Amino acid sequence: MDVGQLKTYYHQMLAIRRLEEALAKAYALRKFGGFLHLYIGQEAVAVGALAALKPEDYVIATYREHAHAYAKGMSARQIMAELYGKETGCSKGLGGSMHLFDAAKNFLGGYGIVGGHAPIAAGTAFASKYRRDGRVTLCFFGDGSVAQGAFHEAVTLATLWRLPIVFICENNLYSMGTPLYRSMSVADVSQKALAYGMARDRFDGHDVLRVRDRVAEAVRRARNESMPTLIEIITYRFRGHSMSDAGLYRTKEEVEESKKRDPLTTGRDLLVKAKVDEKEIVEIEEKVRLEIEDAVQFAEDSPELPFEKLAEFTYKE
Amino acid sequence: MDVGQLKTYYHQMLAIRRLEEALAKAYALRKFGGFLHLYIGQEAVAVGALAALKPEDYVIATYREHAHAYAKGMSARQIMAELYGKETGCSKGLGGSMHLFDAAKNFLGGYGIVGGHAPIAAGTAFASKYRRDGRVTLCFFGDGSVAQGAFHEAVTLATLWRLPIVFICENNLYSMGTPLYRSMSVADVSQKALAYGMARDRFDGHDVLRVRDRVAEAVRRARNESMPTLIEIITYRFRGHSMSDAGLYRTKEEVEESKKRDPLTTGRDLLVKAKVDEKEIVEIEEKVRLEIEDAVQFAEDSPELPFEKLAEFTYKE
Amino acid sequence: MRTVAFREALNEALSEEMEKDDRIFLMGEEVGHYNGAYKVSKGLMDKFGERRVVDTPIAETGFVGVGIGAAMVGLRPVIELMTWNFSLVAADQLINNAAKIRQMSGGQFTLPVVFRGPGGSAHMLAAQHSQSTEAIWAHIPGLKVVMPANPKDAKGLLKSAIRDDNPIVFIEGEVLYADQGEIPDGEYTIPLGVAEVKRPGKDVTIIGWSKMVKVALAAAEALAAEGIEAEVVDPRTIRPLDEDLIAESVSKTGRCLILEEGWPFNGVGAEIAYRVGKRCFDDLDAPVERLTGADMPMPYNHHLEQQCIPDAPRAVAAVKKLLYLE
Amino acid sequence: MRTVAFREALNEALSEEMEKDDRIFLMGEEVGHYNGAYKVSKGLMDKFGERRVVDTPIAETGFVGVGIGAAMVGLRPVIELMTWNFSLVAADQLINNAAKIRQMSGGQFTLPVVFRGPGGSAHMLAAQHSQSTEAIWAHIPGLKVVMPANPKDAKGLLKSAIRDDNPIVFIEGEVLYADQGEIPDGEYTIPLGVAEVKRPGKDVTIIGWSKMVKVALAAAEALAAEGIEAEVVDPRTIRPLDEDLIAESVSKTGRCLILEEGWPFNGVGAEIAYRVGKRCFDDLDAPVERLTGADMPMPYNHHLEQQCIPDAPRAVAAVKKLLYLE
Ligand SMILES: Cc1ncc(C[n+]2csc(CCOP(=O)(O)OP(=O)(O)O)c2C)c(N)n1
Ligand SMILES: Cc1ncc(C[n+]2csc(CCOP(=O)(O)OP(=O)(O)O)c2C)c(N)n1
Ligand SMILES: [Mg+2]
Ligand SMILES: [Mg+2]
Repeated sequence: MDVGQLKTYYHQMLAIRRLEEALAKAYALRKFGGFLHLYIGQEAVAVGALAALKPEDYVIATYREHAHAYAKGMSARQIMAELYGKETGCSKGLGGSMHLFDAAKNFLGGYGIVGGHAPIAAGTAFASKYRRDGRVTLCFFGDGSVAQGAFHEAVTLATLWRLPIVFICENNLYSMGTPLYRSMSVADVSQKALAYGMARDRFDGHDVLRVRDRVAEAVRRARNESMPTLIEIITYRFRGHSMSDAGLYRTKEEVEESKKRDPLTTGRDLLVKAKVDEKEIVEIEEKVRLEIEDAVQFAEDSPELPFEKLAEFTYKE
Repeated sequence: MDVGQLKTYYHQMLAIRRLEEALAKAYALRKFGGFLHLYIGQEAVAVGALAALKPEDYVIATYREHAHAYAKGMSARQIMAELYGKETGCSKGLGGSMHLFDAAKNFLGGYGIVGGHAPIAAGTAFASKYRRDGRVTLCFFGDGSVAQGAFHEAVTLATLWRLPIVFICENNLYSMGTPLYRSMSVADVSQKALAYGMARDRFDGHDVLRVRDRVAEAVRRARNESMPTLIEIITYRFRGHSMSDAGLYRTKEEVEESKKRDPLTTGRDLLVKAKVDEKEIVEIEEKVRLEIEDAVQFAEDSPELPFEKLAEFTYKE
Repeated sequence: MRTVAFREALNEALSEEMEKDDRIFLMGEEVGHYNGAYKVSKGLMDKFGERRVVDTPIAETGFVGVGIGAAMVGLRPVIELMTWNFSLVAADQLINNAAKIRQMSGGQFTLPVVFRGPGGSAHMLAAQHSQSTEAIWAHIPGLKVVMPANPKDAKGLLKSAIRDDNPIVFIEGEVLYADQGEIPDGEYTIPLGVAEVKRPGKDVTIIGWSKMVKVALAAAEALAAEGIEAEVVDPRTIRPLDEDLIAESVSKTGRCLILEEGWPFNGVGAEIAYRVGKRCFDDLDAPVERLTGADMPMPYNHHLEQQCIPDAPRAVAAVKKLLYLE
Repeated sequence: MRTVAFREALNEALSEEMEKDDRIFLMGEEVGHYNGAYKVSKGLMDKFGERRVVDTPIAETGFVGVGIGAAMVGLRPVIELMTWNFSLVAADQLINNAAKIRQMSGGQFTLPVVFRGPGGSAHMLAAQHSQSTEAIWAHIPGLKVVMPANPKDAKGLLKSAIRDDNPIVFIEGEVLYADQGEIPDGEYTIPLGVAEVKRPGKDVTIIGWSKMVKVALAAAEALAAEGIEAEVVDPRTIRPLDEDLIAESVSKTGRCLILEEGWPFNGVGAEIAYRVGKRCFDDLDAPVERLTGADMPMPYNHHLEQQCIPDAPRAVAAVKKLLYLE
């Protein structure tokens, strides 16, 4: 058990939490508008899964992708500035909350059309196989996305061509206000894999280590055998679907109950169990506080892209 | 064993065979153009499956739908005239080979976009459940169509809402020039049902009685329990994908081998086994000959829709 | 007369028509238990139950097709697209099935189905969530395209759309939902294909639909202050297009500005400009002008976004250019 | 100069570019073992193998998306759509992903990908298999739309498209594949966005692309016999559009007829007519005329079908109307 790693995971999960809390605050203060889909409660999934990757591996996600972007190595500054719509943001303020991208970190983006990014993921995995570059593609999506034809077609190609990819369904039990039983005829999302003869896994995602280790198996299968896997990770979002969602479709009890399994608590307990003394843990928490404060300041102080420069982003000359 | 039924099935299968042979001849004589996808070799599937239905049940199919149209009660005249592009055709000569429709017979059409009709089938089944009219929808499609997102979405809704529908995949081993193993990661199409927890069946389709009885089970399930079923029927097309397909992707041996299990031979043998004497069988064959001859003459003699009348078909006033 | 919000007017239209005809049902994502992502269907599930207000999974190709199939066999579906941005995954169903089945079947099947939902940009929703799709749907023969600009039109046009026997694309300006407006107390409908002069004038014709009507009226207001009388014409229905009323207005004013939120290339404004140019060739004192959305994906940044959407100041400037006042 | 068929010219372009650059691969239904539904990829699998010539299942959304993803990480995919009619099931991938990713990512990702295949009507293929989709794709900023009319343009434009760093919609007239034409012997390319005068003239400008160029030339031939000299302009690239050359021609002739196989409402011709009307306002002696496909789904019947597609006789009549000779 590598204590350094445990610290990293805790740092990442906490930074993601604080980053999103800062985003929610900035949103309330009208620093920016649009949709804001918080990941709060699901942190162990993105952090654990990406801990199983190499830097050159590809990650692609949905509009709920702040965590995946950060866990892939993007800075809080880049992310914060992007949501502020600033030129210093990862996407120069053109993409916003739902469209974080970082070519250097191999983060291939957040996408707003449910299921629409799955075929792209099959494409990056295809490219890896084509080039024999040994990279793996991780594609994240929600439980509601599985109903989309694009998901089916992406999996059809990935399994037929044995692409080095891992499809990770973050099952947070709801798609917007719709509980899983109203969007799917089966309760087990991983069962979808049976239609394609694809390897599958399914587990609870509040423990970052379990997520890392189980995803690592699929990543190995992808990297060494070039075989895809469908993983369903059960999780929960503490907040509404987006800032505009009152969340009336869930009882207060249900939400409170879920908070008892907060991935941050679990992550902190891991440090305690590993005999990391309180002082060190508090240091991490202080570092995170400063990191996010700095990110907010950076975003506040950054300039916006002038309109004159906008046109050149539509086509490459 | 009802001999009358056996005669009907043989009559239908033979009429479909002769009808399509006449179509092929007319096509060669340039009586009409476009795509012509022959069903020759698969007749027992359409005839057997539709024998399990009531007249008020709905049937919807692909561009390879001449047989289903005839088996649903449409006349050889209507079909022949439609392919000739005549106003007396079922679709007034506006639809052609790929778009046969007959509202009176509840034949909801042939469609040209692979998989595109599956959601429509879910819609008619939805309507039956909505109205509690006790009707069942049969949706036919090919092995290649299963890769389409539209198929996945239609099945997702049909299973979630428990619609009275039977999805029938006519697995003729090829989608155009592509053998199943190059379009799907699994060899068993019915396995797709596992993803949705849907009832499934899978069998060889050259025996019209087996097709009827096995499909009847699914139809009962749909009508009585309002539960959908996915049925894979293994079959084979003796001709190319369409008239323009040389069929070089199949060996002569493979095609010849398949002809040993010609549904017509099987159908005729059933009559012999049922002690129907040769004379009677020949009578049926003579009736069919005249029926198709008459249909050709009818198509030849029929008028075309005048251009002036065309506009009114785009919108309903 | 009563004052109601745009979304309430739509809700009334749905509720009134559903009460009258059991063949009508509403289907879409979050339309029922959630009462609608934009609350247009608020209270309808309580009123009509799960049979007639149907929540769906995120499967637009699937449930748009369900609407088509149900309409073929005699029901009158109203299919809600959470937003028209998501209609693109169902484009094949709308173009190859909804628009063509009547003709392909030789007129045997008619499709009385309404596809409705919010369209256009809102506020910092970025490229994938800020699209105007009317130019695409209006290109397709077999579809009708309706785009109301105020509560009165919204209710009257939606009722007509639901009663129409053709597949209809009904696009509601996402930023109009909260707009208040007066509507008649009793039962009323507004026919499809009939434009309306939203403000009379004699110097120039400004054509706009959906939220662009507000931009046109604001521009007309500003121009009036400078003694320029702009006539604002709202087609209300993009297809069929009320070409006569448009031509009549332009023949009178001799000048025409078309406002369009969507992209310029092959936009609805291009079609209107072509028809005006042909019908009013001898009456035009200046070439038809168009002010459209910027020819690029919508940027997220607020200031950039606003500069990509036609507004009153730029409409005023365009009019002055038309009048050679600049 | 050599004489080759349109499909052979395309095949040469693919083969030559693939030889030069391993990042290029061809993917689509039946492109490999079957040698292409229309034989454009004939022999390419033998030559380049299964790695670079990839047969796909019938999953357009899937493999169009694969082309997008592969392009994002540095490959240069050529994705064949068996026909553009089937592109509609992948419309979301083309519009929301291919066209927008570069801008949404702040320019970090460029997409050098070509989507190609046959378009337009052929012969009695009916409503779902006879569509011209260029008006839809050209509406989308972020996409380029190329439509060659002869073997020489086909090869030169496809090579340029493959070398271009943007997502490209390359539409090949289905009925042009067998057309023979001369092409240069050596290596050559034709730049995107540059129109060509296919026949010089002074009395009227006839604009057409893809197979409509043949109709325009036939009409021009017939008109010449009556002493009317028509100039035929082929944009070759719909987007970006070579507006200058078009305006130059119309300013000279004062009259303009636009031929378009597709539907009229919001067609490419509407956009061109609007621009011509604006650029050449003072030079136009008559309103811009358009001759388009009938505004309805394509009927199956041969005679009805032919009357729905612009032809030389009707183009001639339209020109005479423009010249007030009728
Ligand atoms: C094709 C499409 N349809 C509808 C939407 C609207 N929408 C955005 S997120 C969402 C719910 C998605 O739920 P899920 O896939 O479970 O992901 P989660 O939000 O729970 O992370 C919906 C319906 C969309 N973005 N794209
Ligand atoms: C969406 C779409 N893509 C491609 C095509 C072209 N196409 C027509 S039939 C066909 C093969 C279909 O094979 P299958 O589903 O097995 O049916 P079969 O022809 O064998 O009866 C293809 C690729 C199409 N019509 N629609
Ligand atoms: Mg979810
Ligand atoms: Mg097949």
